Amino acid sequence: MPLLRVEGLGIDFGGLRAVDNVGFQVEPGEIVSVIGPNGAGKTTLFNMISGAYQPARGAVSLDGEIVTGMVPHLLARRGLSRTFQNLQIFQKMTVLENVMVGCHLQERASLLADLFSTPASRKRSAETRAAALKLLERVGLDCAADKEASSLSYGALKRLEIARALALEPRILLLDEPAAGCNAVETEEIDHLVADVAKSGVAILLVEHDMKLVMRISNHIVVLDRGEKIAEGRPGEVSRDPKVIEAYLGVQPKEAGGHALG
Amino acid sequence: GATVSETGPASSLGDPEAKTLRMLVEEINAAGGVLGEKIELVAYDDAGDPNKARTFATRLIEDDEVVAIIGGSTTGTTMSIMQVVADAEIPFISLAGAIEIVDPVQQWTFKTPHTDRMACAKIFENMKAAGVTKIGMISGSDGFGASMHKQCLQIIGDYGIEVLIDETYGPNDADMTPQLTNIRGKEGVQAILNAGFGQGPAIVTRNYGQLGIKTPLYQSHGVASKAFIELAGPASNGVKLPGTAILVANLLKQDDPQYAVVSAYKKAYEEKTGSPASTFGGYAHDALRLLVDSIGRAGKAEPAAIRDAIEQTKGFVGVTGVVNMSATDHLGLDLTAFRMLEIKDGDWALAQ
Amino acid sequence: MLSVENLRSRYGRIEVLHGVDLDVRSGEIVAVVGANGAGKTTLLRCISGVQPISGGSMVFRGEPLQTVSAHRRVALGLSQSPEGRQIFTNLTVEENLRLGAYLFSDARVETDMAEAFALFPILKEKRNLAAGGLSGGQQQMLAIARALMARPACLLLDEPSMGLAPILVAQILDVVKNLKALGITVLLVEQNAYAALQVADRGYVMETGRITMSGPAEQLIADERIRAAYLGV
Amino acid sequence: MRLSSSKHLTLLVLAAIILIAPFGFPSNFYYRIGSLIFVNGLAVTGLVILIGFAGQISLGHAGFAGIGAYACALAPQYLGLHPALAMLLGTALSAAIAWLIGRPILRLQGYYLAVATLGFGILVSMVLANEAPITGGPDGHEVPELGLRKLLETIGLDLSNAQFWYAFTGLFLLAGTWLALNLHDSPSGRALRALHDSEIAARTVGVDVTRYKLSAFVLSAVYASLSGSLLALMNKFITPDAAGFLHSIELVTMTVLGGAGSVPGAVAGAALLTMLPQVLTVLQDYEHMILGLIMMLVMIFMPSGLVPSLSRLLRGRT
Amino acid sequence: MTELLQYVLSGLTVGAVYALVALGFTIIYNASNVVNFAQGEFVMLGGMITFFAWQAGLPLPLAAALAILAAAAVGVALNKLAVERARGAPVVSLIIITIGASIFLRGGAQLVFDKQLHRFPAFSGDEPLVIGGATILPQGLWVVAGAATVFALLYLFFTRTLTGKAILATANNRVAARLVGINTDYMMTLSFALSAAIGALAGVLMTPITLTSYDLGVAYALKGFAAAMLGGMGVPAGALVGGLMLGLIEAITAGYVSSVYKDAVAFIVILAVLFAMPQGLFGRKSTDRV
Ligand SMILES: Nc1ncnc2c1ncn2[C@@H]1O[C@H](COP(=O)(O)OP(=O)(O)OP(=O)(O)O)[C@@H](O)[C@H]1O
Ligand SMILES: Nc1ncnc2c1ncn2[C@@H]1O[C@H](COP(=O)(O)OP(=O)(O)OP(=O)(O)O)[C@@H](O)[C@H]1O
Ligand SMILES: [Mg+2]
Ligand SMILES: [Mg+2]
Repeated sequence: MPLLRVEGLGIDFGGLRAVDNVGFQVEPGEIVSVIGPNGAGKTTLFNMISGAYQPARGAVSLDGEIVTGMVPHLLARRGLSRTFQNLQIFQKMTVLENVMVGCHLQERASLLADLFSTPASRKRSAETRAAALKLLERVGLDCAADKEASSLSYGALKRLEIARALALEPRILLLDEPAAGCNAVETEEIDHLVADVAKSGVAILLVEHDMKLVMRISNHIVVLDRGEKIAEGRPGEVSRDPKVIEAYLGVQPKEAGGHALG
Repeated sequence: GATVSETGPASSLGDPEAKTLRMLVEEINAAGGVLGEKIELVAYDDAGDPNKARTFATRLIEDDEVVAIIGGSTTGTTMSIMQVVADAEIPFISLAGAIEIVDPVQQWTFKTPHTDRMACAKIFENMKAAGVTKIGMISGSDGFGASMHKQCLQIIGDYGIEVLIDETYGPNDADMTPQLTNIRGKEGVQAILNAGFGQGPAIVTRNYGQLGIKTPLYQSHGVASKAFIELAGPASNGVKLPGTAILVANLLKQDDPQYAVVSAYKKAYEEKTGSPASTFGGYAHDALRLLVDSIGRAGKAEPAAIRDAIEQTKGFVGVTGVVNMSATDHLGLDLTAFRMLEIKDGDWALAQ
Repeated sequence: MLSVENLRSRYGRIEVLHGVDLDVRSGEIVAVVGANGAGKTTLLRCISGVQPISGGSMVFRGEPLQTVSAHRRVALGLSQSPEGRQIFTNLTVEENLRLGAYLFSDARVETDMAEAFALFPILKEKRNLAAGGLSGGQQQMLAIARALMARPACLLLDEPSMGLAPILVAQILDVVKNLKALGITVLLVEQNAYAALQVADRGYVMETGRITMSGPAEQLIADERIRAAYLGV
Repeated sequence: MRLSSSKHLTLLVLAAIILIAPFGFPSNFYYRIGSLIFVNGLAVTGLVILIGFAGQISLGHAGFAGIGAYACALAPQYLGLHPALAMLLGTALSAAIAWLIGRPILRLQGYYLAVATLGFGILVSMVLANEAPITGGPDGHEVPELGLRKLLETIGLDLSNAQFWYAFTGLFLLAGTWLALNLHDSPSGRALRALHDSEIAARTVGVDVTRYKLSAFVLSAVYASLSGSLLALMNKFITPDAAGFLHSIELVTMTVLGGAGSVPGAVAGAALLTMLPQVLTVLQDYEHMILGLIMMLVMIFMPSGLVPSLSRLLRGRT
Repeated sequence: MTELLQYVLSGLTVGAVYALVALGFTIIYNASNVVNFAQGEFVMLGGMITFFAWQAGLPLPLAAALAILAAAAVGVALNKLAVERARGAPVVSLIIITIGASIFLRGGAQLVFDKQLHRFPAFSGDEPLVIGGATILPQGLWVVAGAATVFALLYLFFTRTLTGKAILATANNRVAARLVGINTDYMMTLSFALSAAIGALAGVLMTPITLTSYDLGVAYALKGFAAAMLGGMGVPAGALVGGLMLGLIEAITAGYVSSVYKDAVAFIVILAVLFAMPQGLFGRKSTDRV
């Protein structure tokens, strides 16, 4: 059974069909990329899957359970985690705390226990702290752990979001342009990180304009244009698809520069 | 010591009170003080907040070591000061209207303003004489209005008068025509009574004129200065209210017992501050004069002695009325202190 | 045209620019590359005046910039497309562009806007919609178009290619080249270092608040250290 | 570890101040000021949780203080409850009301939330003022003696009334501060602070935003209610002003002046705004102008509030 | 029927007063997202300065103009001396600054002027106009006309002028506004001047009806704030409709239900509206995406 199945999903804004009749599925440990021109509906698709938007049509199911339009925190309990294209950082908290909040589901307890700082509550806090530090190390931010998050550079914030999303110990991870704002070398680090995570059995849904990265790590690619799925398949097939080249990659992808050449 | 509401919602009470106290203290000291010593006034502004009033009362007693306290412009502030003076055994003369302040009598608390109940009685007497048996009432929802409203309703039955319609307005409302329209539309209302102070009564009176209501309008003693007539405009002609001598100082006969006191105070206050003297300032005047008088009679400035002297006050002539205290009466005023006034041609006149 | 000397800047007590020297000559395209957190964005913010400096000097077209407030630097001909796009999300796309030309109210505003729409047709389609509803890439286009509306003599671009589809990345770089043809100077900060250096005349490499290398673009592309650290080849 | 030691340090300093200050008190009046600071500080600590941690503004918390206060005034009279029980009843009532109205109200954001809570506060004070036959109306209502002081006397602890209330309210404040500090660095506290910065991100990491907001609202209502009860019992008299709009504003002002997100800031803000009017009485007519001026100056020079700004300054030095 | 008409006329008069105060909030809010709690003090200054200038012998129109100018100057001073200096402070801190300013101005007014109630003559006399048996004061019409005019001007300002847009841009993203060449300090100063002037105008128009005194600011700021939120903060149409609605609800409740709880009913309606429309009647939802 696929971990994530999306069927006939659609939503409108005003008169605009931002996403229409999109369907695909993701298996555990698989990396599926969603690509498409700007405004194709990739982020909107993510927002629907993760419960930020209520889809107008279609269904999302997670591990066989229908979760269409379910509120995000319940999806989180079912193992769905994401990052944001428009960064959503807890600005006034420290970098470490940002990641610790990501561990919320493991560490949460009753309010009373927290108010009275019971030993159990303290122990959990200590555990999440250790776990969060490890994650920061993994994205290379361990030295910034006690800084206020608002003092990080853009690229660092992107990595912080990934660390926070991983803290959830997700079964499926939605990454929206994780490599934006990173140079080629940094992108490669993210590349390894994502591949690593996938290897541990986490399903990954990735939106990214860096074709080099996408082609290298995706098992499967879904191409959107104007809200509709125009192609789907293995990286090799998709990159040769004339529709995809015309709508997205440009006539001569190799010369187009861009992230493709990183 | 004094704590009055110079600012805040009750500032139209507290401000003249504070000014009066300051002026009189100067006057008294210029005349040599009491018992050969100058009196010292420590005055705080509690902004009408009972919690602050209590703090200031504590401060007056503990820090400033006063021998007596005047103040509590509102019933709420007075009530919270009463607790403190009772514990500290300091005489306290309140400037607020409620009857609860002196009924039941509290050992250390006195007051100079007549109770609202007396104002009500005065009004109802007048109504009864005019053959009014059914009235419409409109009251401010602030402390003054609510307290007077309550006390009027307690005694209204004694006069065979009935309230057919009972409306209220907020202290800062800009328009009372809906309430007055309702009163106007109520069958059988023979007179309207407005319990309130501040801007409310002026607006009620204007709206009353605007709606062309013909039933007579009674205001309360909360409308206590000349300014009211100006603010309310021509509609105030014919309005009746129970007032103190101060409002009609120029109409008092030379042989009126209060003539001398009232005109002296009025003249001094108006010269000093440039604003017209009001009933509320009169309360403070009486409180301070009474206190000074009592200290003189007590022969020493000790709280207990002063208290006893205040309690024994007889025939003290104040701006508000003639005061006769006793162990069972810590107010000492009777209905003669009120005069029924009517506004005629933009000025006060004694009502028939 | 623009010269920056020994520029220092701090956030609170932490200094992040430790004396940066940089020159941009008239009509040039200059690229600045560097790792995350090197201070590229801070540098651009200092130049456009929204970030206070704690030392050093900046001269633009012969005029010292330090004492000129941010909004007046726009009048002098400096215009920035900032990191994170910073569009007016509650205003419409058209209003965003109009405000880009805030200092002008002549007929050219209309033609400039038409040019912007020609450059990014999607913006024309969405001209009456709130800019906050645009997709990430569309917002990036808007930020660039808005910066162009100010008729800059020197354009500061902070990661213009971020979030853009490959076709558009190519297009943006073309635009940059066209600007050069029009005589507009461009200071370009890009993570996509390879592409940036390809269009640039000269380049600077920034590391933790310092310029560590500079030179003609081709020379930098060829440099082994740079290839390893930033181009990933 | 570092954080928790700073937590204990804060508590220790606060306890030390409460303990040592009386040695400098020339009269009972200072004990009263002290206890007023503690009572206000307690309510403000609640608001630090709500406004500072969770970022939800309330302009109606005096309403809960009013409920707590009038519970102590009315429950003994009508239900024959002991004042201490009445205090608990008031707390429970406030919590219940906060829970009920919090659900719909907390869906609102920013100023819309502010106006909704403002409406709640005004409703409460209006009921208290207008239902005169029960509440005594604007003239207020008496509150019975708590009686704990007498009890302490029998075991040989003889305190003056003012001293007793100083100690009693001081204990409450310490307890309130301890809880709030605990909360700050606990999972729940992090969740609250997270939803303050980004609700959507908090949701996606699994924070049940609605529930946490509601918890913070109820918790702060409990703090406010206790503070109201203490004030009523201390003054033995209460008027609807305690629930009034101005009192709500005053509480929020204390919160922000002290430093919205800072627990010790709550005490600092309460102390500043409670003491200032007392200090400024020497200026007589200029009192209000100076008070306003000081508020503006604090915010201009310490935009994030007394405690955060000062501690940043101190850290900058060392 | 006359009764209803009377309630409506009364409600419109009071509502227009609220609307004028609410409109005053709009500009500063639109420039900075700050609700200026000193707005009521501008209203107070408008009435008080007019009264004292008039009493000193100035003709009423001149006195009113002076009051509006003086209030605008106070607004500018408030921005220059306080708000601008607290640059970068969080919005709550700015709000506390405005609360401090409100206390300061009230304290100042009680010193400079006095603590009495005041009133100056209505512009077109006090003879009530009779409409179908119900009456309205001519001054009521002045207030309604004032509210309508200010609304129209503000509407045009924010939709048609570049300066209006620049003010919106300043609140929306201060850094970006500076990057496109907007002098954000000037925009703030302008918005304080305009807001204060509108507030003072409200004071001038309403004083013949409501009277004025040094401490009336808080009460009107509160009602104006509630009205603005009901309509949607920052939207001129919202301020107008919110104010009128609030006035009408109060009048009709006082007329038909109970005058005791008319304010309560008003707030309950506000709550009900907000639950259905969390941004008020005309409020815009913020369009930020994730
Ligand atoms: N909240 C919204 N309101 C209005 N329009 C919206 C909203 N959200 C998305 N849209 C529109 O839906 C379309 C799809 O947007 P989306 O953000 O999903 O694109 P995307 O594929 O992520 O693009 P990009 O690569 O630029 O990030 C866009 O045209 C956008 O303007
Ligand atoms: N608001 C801030 N407060 C404190 N420090 C900051 C702030 N913004 C940035 N910094 C710090 O300044 C340094 C430079 O940041 P800057 O944003 O200029 O880097 P950058 O080169 O643009 O990086 P990126 O490629 O990630 O955008 C970083 O160490 C960052 O942590
Ligand atoms: Mg996107
Ligand atoms: Mg950057």
